[in-house]
Amino acid sequence: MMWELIGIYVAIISLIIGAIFTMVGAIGMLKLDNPMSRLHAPTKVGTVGIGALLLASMIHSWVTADGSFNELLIMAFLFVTAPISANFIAKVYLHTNEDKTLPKPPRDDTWSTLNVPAADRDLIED
Amino acid sequence: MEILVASAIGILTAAGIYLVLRLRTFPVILGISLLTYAVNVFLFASGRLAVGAPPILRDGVEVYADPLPQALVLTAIVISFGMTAVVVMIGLGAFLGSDTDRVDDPAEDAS
Amino acid sequence: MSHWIILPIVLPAMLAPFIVLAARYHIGIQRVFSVAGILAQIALAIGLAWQAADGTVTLYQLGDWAAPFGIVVVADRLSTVMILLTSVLALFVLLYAIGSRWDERGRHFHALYQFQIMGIMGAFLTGDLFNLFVFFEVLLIASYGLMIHSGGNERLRAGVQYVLFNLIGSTLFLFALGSIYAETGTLNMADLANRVDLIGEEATVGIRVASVLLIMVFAIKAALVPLHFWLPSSYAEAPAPVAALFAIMTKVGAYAIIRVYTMVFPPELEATAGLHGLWLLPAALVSLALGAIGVLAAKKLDRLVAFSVISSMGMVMVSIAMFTQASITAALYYIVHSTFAAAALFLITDLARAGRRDLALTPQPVIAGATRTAGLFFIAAIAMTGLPPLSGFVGKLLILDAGFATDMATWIWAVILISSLVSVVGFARAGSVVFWKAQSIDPIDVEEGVDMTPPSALAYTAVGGLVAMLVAHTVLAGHTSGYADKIAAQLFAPDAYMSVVLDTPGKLSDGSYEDGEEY
Amino acid sequence: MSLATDILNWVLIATFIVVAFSQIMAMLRLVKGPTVGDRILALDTMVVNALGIIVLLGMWYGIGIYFEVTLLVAMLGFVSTVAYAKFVLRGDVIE
Amino acid sequence: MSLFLIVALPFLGALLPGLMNSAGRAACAGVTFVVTLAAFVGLMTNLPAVAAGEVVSVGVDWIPIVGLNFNLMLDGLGFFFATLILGIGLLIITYARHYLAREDHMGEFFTYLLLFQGAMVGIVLSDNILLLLIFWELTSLSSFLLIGYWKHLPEGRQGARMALTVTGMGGLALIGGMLILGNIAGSYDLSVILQSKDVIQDSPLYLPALILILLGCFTKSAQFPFHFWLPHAMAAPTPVSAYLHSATMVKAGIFLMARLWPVLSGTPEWFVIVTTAGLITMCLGAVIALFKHDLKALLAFSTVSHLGLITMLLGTGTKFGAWAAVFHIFNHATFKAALFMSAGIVDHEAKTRDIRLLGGLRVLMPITFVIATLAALSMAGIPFLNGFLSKEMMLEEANHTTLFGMPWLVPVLATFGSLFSAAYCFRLIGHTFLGPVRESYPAKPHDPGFGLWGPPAILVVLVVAVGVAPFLATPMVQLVASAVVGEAGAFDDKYIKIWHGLVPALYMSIIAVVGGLVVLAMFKPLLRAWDAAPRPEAKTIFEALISGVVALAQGISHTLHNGAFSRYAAIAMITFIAVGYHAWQTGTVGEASRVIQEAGPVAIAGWLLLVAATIGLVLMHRRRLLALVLIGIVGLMVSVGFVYFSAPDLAMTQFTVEVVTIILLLLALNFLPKQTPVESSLSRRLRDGGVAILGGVATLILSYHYLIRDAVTGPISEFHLANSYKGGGGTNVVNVILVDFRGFDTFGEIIVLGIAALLIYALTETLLNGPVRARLLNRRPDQARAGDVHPMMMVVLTRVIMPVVLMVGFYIFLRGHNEPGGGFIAGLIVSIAVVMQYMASGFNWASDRVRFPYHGVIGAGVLVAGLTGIGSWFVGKPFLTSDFTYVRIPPFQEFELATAALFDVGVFLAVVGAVMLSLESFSRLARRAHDKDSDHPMDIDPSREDDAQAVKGA
Amino acid sequence: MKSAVRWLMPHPFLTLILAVVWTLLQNDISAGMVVFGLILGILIPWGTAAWWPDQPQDFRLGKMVSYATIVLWDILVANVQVAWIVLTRSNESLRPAWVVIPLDLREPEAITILAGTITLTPGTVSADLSSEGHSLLVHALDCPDPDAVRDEIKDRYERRLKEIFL
Ligand code: NA
Ligand code: NA
Repeated sequence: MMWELIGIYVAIISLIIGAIFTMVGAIGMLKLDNPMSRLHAPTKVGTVGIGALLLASMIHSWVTADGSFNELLIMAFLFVTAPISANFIAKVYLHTNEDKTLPKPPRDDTWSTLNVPAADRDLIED
Repeated sequence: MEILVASAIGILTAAGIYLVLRLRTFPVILGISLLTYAVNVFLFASGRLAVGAPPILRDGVEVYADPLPQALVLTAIVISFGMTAVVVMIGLGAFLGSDTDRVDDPAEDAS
Repeated sequence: MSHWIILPIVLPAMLAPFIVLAARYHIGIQRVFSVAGILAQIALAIGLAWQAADGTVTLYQLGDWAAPFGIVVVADRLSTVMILLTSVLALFVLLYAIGSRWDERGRHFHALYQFQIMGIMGAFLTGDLFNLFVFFEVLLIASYGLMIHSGGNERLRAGVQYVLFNLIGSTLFLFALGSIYAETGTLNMADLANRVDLIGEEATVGIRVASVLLIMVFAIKAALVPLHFWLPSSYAEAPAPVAALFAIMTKVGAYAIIRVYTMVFPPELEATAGLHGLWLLPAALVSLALGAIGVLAAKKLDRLVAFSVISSMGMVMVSIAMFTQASITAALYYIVHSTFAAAALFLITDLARAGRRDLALTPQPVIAGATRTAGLFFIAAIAMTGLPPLSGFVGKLLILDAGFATDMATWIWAVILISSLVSVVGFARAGSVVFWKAQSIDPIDVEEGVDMTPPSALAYTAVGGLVAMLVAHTVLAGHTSGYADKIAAQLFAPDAYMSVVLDTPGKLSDGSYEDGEEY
Repeated sequence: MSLATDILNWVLIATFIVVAFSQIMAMLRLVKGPTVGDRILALDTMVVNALGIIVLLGMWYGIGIYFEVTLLVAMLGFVSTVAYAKFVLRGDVIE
Repeated sequence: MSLFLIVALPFLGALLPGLMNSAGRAACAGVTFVVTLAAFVGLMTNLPAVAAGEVVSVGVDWIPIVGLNFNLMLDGLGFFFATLILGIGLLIITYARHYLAREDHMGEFFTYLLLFQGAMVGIVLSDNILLLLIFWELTSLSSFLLIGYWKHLPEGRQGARMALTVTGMGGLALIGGMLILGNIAGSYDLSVILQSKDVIQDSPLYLPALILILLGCFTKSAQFPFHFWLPHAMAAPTPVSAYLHSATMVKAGIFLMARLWPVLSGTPEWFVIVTTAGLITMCLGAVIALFKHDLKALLAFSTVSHLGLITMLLGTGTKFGAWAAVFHIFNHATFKAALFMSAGIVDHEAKTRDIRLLGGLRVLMPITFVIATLAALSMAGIPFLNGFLSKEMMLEEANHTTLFGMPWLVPVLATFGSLFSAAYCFRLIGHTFLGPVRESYPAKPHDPGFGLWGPPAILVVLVVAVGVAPFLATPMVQLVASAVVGEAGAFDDKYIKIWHGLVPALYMSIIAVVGGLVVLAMFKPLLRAWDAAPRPEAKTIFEALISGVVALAQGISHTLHNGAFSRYAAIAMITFIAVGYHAWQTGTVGEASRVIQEAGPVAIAGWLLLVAATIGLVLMHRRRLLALVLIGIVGLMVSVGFVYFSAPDLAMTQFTVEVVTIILLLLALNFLPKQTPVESSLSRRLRDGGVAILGGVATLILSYHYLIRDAVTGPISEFHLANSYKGGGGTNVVNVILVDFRGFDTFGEIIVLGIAALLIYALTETLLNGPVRARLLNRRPDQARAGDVHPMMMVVLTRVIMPVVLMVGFYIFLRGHNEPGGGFIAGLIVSIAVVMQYMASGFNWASDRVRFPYHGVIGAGVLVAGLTGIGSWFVGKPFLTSDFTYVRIPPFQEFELATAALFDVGVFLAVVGAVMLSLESFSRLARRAHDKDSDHPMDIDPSREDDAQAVKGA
Repeated sequence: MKSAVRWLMPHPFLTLILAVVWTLLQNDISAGMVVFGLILGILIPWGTAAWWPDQPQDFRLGKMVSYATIVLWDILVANVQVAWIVLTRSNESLRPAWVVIPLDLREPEAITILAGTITLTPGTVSADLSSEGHSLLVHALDCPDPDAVRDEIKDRYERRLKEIFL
């Protein structure tokens, strides 16, 4: 009984955390004015937000039913894929926007995304 | 709730019809996709709406959503997937051959 | 347990993947299997038709589930005749495809062909509306593949329209099925027929809308004006053997209307009274007329034939729309006739292509064998336009006779007779340009790149076979029309069919399964 | 216990509303853009939020069987994000 | 000989000349002659019976349900016509053998001729009017072939088409008329119909039937206003003209009027229509004939005129009229066939038929001159020739006929017609044969061999014989006329004689002959007046009419079928809505029977998102990538909706399908324009919007209607819920329905998928082997592509994730029977795992490592599913019957083994194969467009440098 | 023997992961399930080995665990920081910047983990690799001093990863 009660309250707290972070992600995405900056908010905050919801769900299932670890798997999945998604979106940004502030790589010629194949060079719009 | 679903069907249908009446293959295919959504939801709704009652049998549970329309919609989704793939491919083939993705056939009058 | 009924569906369904798996690179082996499969189909169809001839309705419960809970296929006079028609047509068309080497001009012709047959057979045999949808989709998607077989810009462009239009049709089918299930809670046709009787007169809109949505789905298949627009280009652009096989596809629509609107929504059903009278017959008459006008207006031979298909479907639909036993008899007779006639014409059109730049109705040089082709064209055109002595004329007589007693008799007669005349003029103009006027052209003027090889003997044999079917359908018209009458009689007394479908016990209904755990 | 359950229900409803609201905000970003990257990002976020909604539904109805759906959404959302991005980067998604 | 055989002989014989063309001209003609002779002799064997007044009849049922039976009968009328057809046929065959040129395809000609002959014999022997119709139309068809026999001549083709069009039209009218007639009489058998005069004439349908039947007769027999086709049919070879247009085809209409005379005639309608048409035709034909310069054209219009005469006689409705008509039919057949053949001889020898170029042939072609002159004088109505006899009778009948209340009208017109008839006959003789011999004939004419002049000579012998000794014809006329009027021996046979005394008819005859001479004397000024007079040229009118109709048809057809799919679709949508609305608005709306459920905030938010995405999609659909993103949202929201409404299986399917579809669309969009241009006008968009809103409102109302009401009785799914576990062994009812209750649907569904993949593959192959290939090779991307094709992070992640996803797929598959999932979803998941690998390391690199050909996977899937179904046959159960059991193998828990799972394996394989084959095909298009592929799974890999250095160091 | 094991289990670590995933999926730790998971864990890597051709990198599991713990902690802290930034700071006051991290790591797996770590932790996102893979481009949300960020990343994460991947 005691554990169940604790479980419920932990779930409630997790839900609240999850809700806050989900919200923060959304606000960040709307509010920030730089596309690269906007990328920060959802990929990280969102992940943790939903992670917290999953945690709440897991705890809740232990309290009310047989319980499951399934949510852990989903959480792991989100954590592993989030950086790749972010990486791809960043690449899209680099490819479609000319960012004057972009530094040069110290040892190599250019950044890999900007390394447009020779055949396509004349297609780059100025 | 019912009006939400019904209006969603209506709006999907309207949007689908509008896009189907466009002149290029791509929007027409998008329109067909929207119509497919609309009709899938319609067919699904023919089993009426039930919330929180998936038709997975559980001890002590008496009320379930109607499973039959779900099975029918599942079949319909799969079939329309195949159809979409096919029409995309044929449309692409037509575009590659003639360099235009118009749906209407301009040469008809001459034939 | 006799499994013969399911074989017309299962056999091609197994043969096609086998061809894909085992004979993908060997056209010769593909041909052997394909022809063997169709021959087996004919044998099966003859057996089934024989079995059904005395009025026996045979039921097959897929998965051993009783109707309406599982899917059933049902063999009665109508469905067995339709599969026999399909398989005979399929044989000649297949022989033509081989003889003309159309099958080599792209990949997977034979597999798609078998799948196409499977879809058509399924549509004729199934007793379940949703399963009918599935088979419609099977036959449609196979037809897409066959239609664009061997590619080409015009063909692909026509293919896009064909597919898109049919996608709209499939969507409508699902709307109709959703409406039917929502209103009645069932999908089995026989069960549906029972349940629509329960609908009181105070709440009929649901079933009325469902009924018209469904008939429009079938009307699209049957190329009823104004839902026929998919047909001219796709049939004209399809490879000839494919267009010839498609001759049966429009009949699937006609079949479905006959089946559903004699059993489920018969004319005397009160809930759906007055639904089709207003527009179905007029639409059919317009189809007939518009098809004939298209024949007269066509500037290419293949389009001309395509419009003649619309016209002939108009005839079929006029006859069906009267919904009397005599008119359904006439429709059935005409369905058989117009299937062979249209198929023959499409193939002959392809024969006429030999040595020509295109099929435009302009004089172009003719090559050896053109006289034979011209003769075949003349015969097929006679059949198609309903001139004596071939089956088209007999069918027309039957339809006119059936129309004599109706309110619309004047319209029916006038449109049928005038449309016939217009078609005759159209065919005469086309034939005299393509086959006669061409003889005034010097063969030396042949352009580069035009294939001068005369069609093969096998191709001619295939066409000859179809023409022979037309002749047989004429000479044996007493028997064929008499059997059509028996089919119609069975259709207008559907209780026997329904009781076979619904009263045959299946799994769980005979206590063969122990009670399991409760859920 | 019943108090805790009540609170849980209230918090659940509040979380539903918050996540739904986040979805709408993401949708706004999607429509606004302005860059392609923003739109893909918004779509990615919406998929993840949808996953959240499904998790919440599972809690609300006490049914564990939405797990498969959630798992699928997590996997496929990622794949579609990559597909859109690859399209913008290369034109060809599979090359 | 049996009547069947008489009719069948020409048809069966028709095969012979066509097949033995190479045997030579003589053989072709010979066999045709023998066949005809056999039929003729066969016919004659029936003479005794017919002469005795019997009606010979035979019959066999053909199509009983419509009353079309193969019943033949032979009475006097039929015998008379059959004799004409076969007898003159024999002469024509002989003549044609010598007439046709060496290069003409003789076999073909005689085949058509025999077909025609058979059809004519069929008409006159039919005892069933539907059967008669068949033969009737056959004469149109076979004459179409005969008239168009010289295919290289435009006049031949046009004439054939005109004849077919006009007689075809009449034939169709006749079908209508005959069907009405049969329906009134209750039978299509002539023997019954001929007994039903009162029923028929009292029927309200009498007039329509009469008009339709007369249309058939008038078109066939070239009665005004359908007379114009006949002269154009003269483009046919002369034997054809002589046969068709003197003795046979044009007489078919006359025959039918005579045949139905007992039941149709005698009413005012019949009298007015038939007599008027006959009179006008007679006069008009005669006048036109006079001014024709082409011998055959002159004869053609004279035929028109004489057919008018016969029609007029039948129209009077009196027995005497019928009698005169019969006699004139015979007489006309003899002299007209002789004249046509003579004209053919002239043409054959002088190489022209233009009267203006001829003259003086009396000296050069004395035999022909005699034959033609006798025949022409007979036609002119000169005594001692048979034409005189029947013309006298006609004039006599005219004197007793009052039309439109004017007793003088018919006699005056009859005399007028006879006058011009005499005139053109005299012109024919005078301008062709008399006068001085010319130097300027296109060829030097002389009399031909017996083969050509023999046949007309035989006919002229008849002309003279009957003319001199009329009693020779009396029994025949007696017999035939009795058959026409349906009463035996009702005639005063004394009337067929040369001298009747000074009756008005004689004066009229004299006026005609003298007037004819006068007219010929004034021919030159008359011709000038004729040429100056404006008159409608029938051919021009007909052609203008036809081309007008064709233009109208093209206008209609091409405007309607203009290739605009968008309009086709709009018409279809409007039709659906309109018909649906009609069904709704004529029905009754019942009470709502369900409780409406509350919508929570989540539902409303979901609805908002769905609607926003949908509307956004419509507004922004021109930006195609954005549209794809938005449709992704729509799909996502629909999936979430499925979860919300208790359909996890659906949600999973929808979601996975969505992803695969988007990847497919992205693959395609790679080649397509990235923007959709603005092309339709505002009004067009408003129209489309209107249609769309109507459709939307319709589906909204319809779905809401169903949602708030229950079905009429419990849905069949109650059974599925109750028996899913008991009978199907699974707790996921949706899955049990898919693999068991309705496994047959699923079987069809995987076949659809398999076909889709095969199609896509086949089309890719076709494209890559066709002209598109070069295009693809030279294709340039529409924007610069980013570097780093196969990013390291993605590759590394995929190495771990793909196996995990595969495992998840396996898991979903296994659980599908009891929890959400199943073969289909598992198949999609596995496909997506492989796609991830493709996206990470590229198509070539990844597919080189795939071990199974996808074709095989599809085929195997369908086969496994099918064989699972077939497996149940071996336990005596229907296709796809499932069975299941629970087994326990340590250390595993008890688990279920179900045949349905094996079926699901088939589903799984088919899905994987289909999805992968499709994606592969799409990718292959792009692959051709690319230059090179990497040997490495990722583009950037610093560790490779180490390896390279290590290699270098070693 | 070792080569036989290698052949059977080309990627033992992957096998382990799969077994764990299977257990998590099944929601049930019975002997049968673990055995079944192991069977799958062997079969699947074996079936997919063609797509992971490189010899797997040896690494120190213990150090990996401690690395993961640090990262998890950083994620928690970082998220609060980012949330704070998002909620309280105005766009004008933010100083986003690019940070270039020269890489000492060579192994793709190691670089990927580093990049992932950077994305999951405070206000940074790994955006791109340099064209030869010798540097990592990182975007920082609010970064007055890019060099400091670079040094911290190199010190806190890359150094540890170098110890994990020998
Ligand atoms: Na993500
Ligand atoms: Na399925």
